[in-house]
Amino acid sequence: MINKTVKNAREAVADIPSNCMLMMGGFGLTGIPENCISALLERDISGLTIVSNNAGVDDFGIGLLLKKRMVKKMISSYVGENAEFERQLLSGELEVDLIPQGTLAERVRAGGAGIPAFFTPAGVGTEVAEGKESREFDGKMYLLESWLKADFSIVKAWKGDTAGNLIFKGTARNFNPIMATAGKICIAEVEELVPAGDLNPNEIHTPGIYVQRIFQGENYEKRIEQRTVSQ
Amino acid sequence: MINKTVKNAREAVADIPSNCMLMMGGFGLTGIPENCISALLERDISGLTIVSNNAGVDDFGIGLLLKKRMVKKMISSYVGENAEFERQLLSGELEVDLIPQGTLAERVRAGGAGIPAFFTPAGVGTEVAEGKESREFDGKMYLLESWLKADFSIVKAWKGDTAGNLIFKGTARNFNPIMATAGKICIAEVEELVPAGDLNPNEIHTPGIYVQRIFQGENYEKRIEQRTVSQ
Amino acid sequence: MLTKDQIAQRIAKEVKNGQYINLGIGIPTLVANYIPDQLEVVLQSENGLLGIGPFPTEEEIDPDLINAGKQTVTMAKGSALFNSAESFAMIRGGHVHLTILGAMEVSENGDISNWKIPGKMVKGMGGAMDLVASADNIIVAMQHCSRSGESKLLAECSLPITGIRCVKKIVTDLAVLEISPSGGFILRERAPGVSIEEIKSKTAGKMIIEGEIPEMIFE
Amino acid sequence: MLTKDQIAQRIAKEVKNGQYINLGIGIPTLVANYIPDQLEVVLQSENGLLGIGPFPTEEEIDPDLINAGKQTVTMAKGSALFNSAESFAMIRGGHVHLTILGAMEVSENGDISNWKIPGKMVKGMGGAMDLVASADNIIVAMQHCSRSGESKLLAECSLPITGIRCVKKIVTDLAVLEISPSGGFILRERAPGVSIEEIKSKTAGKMIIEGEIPEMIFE
Repeated sequence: MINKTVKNAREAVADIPSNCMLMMGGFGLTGIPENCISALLERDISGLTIVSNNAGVDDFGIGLLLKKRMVKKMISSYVGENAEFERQLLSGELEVDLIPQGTLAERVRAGGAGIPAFFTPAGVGTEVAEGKESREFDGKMYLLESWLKADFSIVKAWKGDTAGNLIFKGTARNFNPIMATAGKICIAEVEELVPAGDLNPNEIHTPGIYVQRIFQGENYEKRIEQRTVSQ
Repeated sequence: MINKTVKNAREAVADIPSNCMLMMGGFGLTGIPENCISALLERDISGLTIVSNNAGVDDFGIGLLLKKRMVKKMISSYVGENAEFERQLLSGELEVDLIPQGTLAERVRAGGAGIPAFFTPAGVGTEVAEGKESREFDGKMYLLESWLKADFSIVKAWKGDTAGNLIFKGTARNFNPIMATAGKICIAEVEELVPAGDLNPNEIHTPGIYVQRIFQGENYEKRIEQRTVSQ
Repeated sequence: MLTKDQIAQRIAKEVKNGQYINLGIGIPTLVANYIPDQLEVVLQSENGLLGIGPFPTEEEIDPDLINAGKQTVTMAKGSALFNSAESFAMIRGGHVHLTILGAMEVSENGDISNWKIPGKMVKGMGGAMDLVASADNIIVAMQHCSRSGESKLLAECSLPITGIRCVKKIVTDLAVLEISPSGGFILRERAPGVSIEEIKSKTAGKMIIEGEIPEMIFE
Repeated sequence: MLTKDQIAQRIAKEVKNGQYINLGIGIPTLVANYIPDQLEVVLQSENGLLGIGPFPTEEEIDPDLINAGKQTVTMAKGSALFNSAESFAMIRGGHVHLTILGAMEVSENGDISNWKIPGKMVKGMGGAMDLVASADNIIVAMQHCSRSGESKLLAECSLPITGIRCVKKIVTDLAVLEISPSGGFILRERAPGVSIEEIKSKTAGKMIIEGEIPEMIFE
């Protein structure tokens, strides 16, 4: 098996240039690539376009990249919970493309799957439809949406092996497996890295073919946004 | 959890009418719903349109349904290995729609996923492209293909639970998980049926939402087409 | 006038055995508390979980297990986990039967606005546009009027649209209303002590009143 | 003239470290036997396996584990299993770097025919149309001439096309040829003892001969 291991986050993100397009897995703060975000903060790059369902919070996740003015544009479905984000957006420093969450997920999947465009019902009759081709199938209207691809995709998994195979945990899976398929280079950070052959082939969520670099991350904070307990 | 259990194959296929459209999982003879095929053979129905990657062999799998003249049309990617099939095709008793395997898989996935049409590169410049819309994206040509849906989809899994969650084994997975999503009614036969809660939610290949009926099959023959061993 | 919990309680009566349901943030989340135990239903969370369980105890909390509102949750028996593309595949494909969500405005032909107020910070539509474009049955839970007293049931939505001709039923603090296929809010039930006249005066869109309009009953 | 095994052996030299490869039925399957041990490559089977291992022993045989040619196989260390939609997603998405397959005809602009002979029973294209429309590098393994002695390297394919402008290289029993981006078969190597004249006489399409044409070397 092909060995995809790199030493750490610093090595994994060392060649990410300014002004490139990145995808980052995660939903809210769950399943985000914490180690790679920290390593990116040490890099002197800017002008990034980031595809991510959310944009983190002020002092965690993608919010940290925003604070350091490394981001030119966010492509997301929901970007609340972030005062610095709002400030940059209103001042015109930051661009935002808002996309229905299912359309975002399907566009990313299409990017990895070689499907340049597809029809979806989400957004028909709304401002999302502006400028888009629409067509009726079986009496219902649909919009034509195009694939999304990135220069790099950065994902976080639970377990991984040296061949790049990944297993996610709980709802930390979210956008990670599809983004892994849509980056020219996919970087995966995992909580536990094992030798190829140690994972059950039947339980793998992301086949190693999609992953170019993998390393075992450390010190995961896994911050909780809405700590909700039963009474 | 919703209990999807039915008693056996006979009960599962009891209401499948003549002239309806069926999807059947499997690649070659691997992962085919042996029990449901046997139960269908006892039914007095005909005029079926079957979507299946292959058409079985003369005396096993879908070949048995063909022999009993229950099938009007096959939608497949590869249909060799079957003399009775060839006879019916040449005599005009049977219609066949041949579709590139990846297009077949993606059309079935689209049927389950609410995507009425998508662009794919397979078949550009070939007779598969005849009558289809084509379009260029990023300098490459693609064909517009539409979703495939069925009245019933019949799949075979390794393990399943009463909530309809399925786990497949080896390459017996193949078309089964996507076909499970594209039938109005999905019938799943499994080698081992366990109570809801006994399967690890992280290891499930087909979430129970797609499955309407499930039962534990018996006497699996699992015939091998090309028994190949190393010297 | 109904409390938020009573709105949720009334909506829970719409739930049928065997349904897969997506509950939006706010009042819709409360609906889960009122679904009768004898009904077998499964709650979907669009971030990748079928079978949302109760909120966790302090000991059970797992940061890798949240719902679409980013709240920590547990998994019910027989749950399944999946990625975001698969999640919206099951939503768009019509496998989720019922979507319950909040709204800022609903129009008499079933259009819904719930994602954007011009001039205010735009947070995004999240999964709402996919949900309303997909499920066969969409029920809105909301207050009948805005805080400033304006009706939220209109002839046409004034705010940017989330989806067109999709809402089937609305449960507010004052009434239960259905969208007529030919347009209009059909009044079905009144909140205890609320008159038809009051509902009429607070509904800006066309209201259809046919026969007796019973009061809701809460056990 | 090369044997089938020698064609496979020559093609194996085209394999690069770190590649994901799909091998078609027939001669392409034999290529696996000649890939040098020091190369780390992964073989994909379009029915849902990355990491095809050797054929099983009698004891290892598992009817639930076959390749796209329906042969029983084993899994290499670090394998992954997936469904058919995912399999062709990775093929169409360009993640499989190299496809090696057989052909009935190849044209001088890289068109390939390998799925249908008019008047004969049509078995179907299987995954071939997806494979040739997707991979960056497509190498054809075939005999230079048909059994009746007709050239299979033509100006234009006479049989129904499987894919257009996709073949990059052809290894036959007589020669290694590349498709020129501007059209034509560029002769790169001769089989041991086979003359340029013989290859020329058996190539119906335009052949391009530049400089010395070395004989292939087999260790």
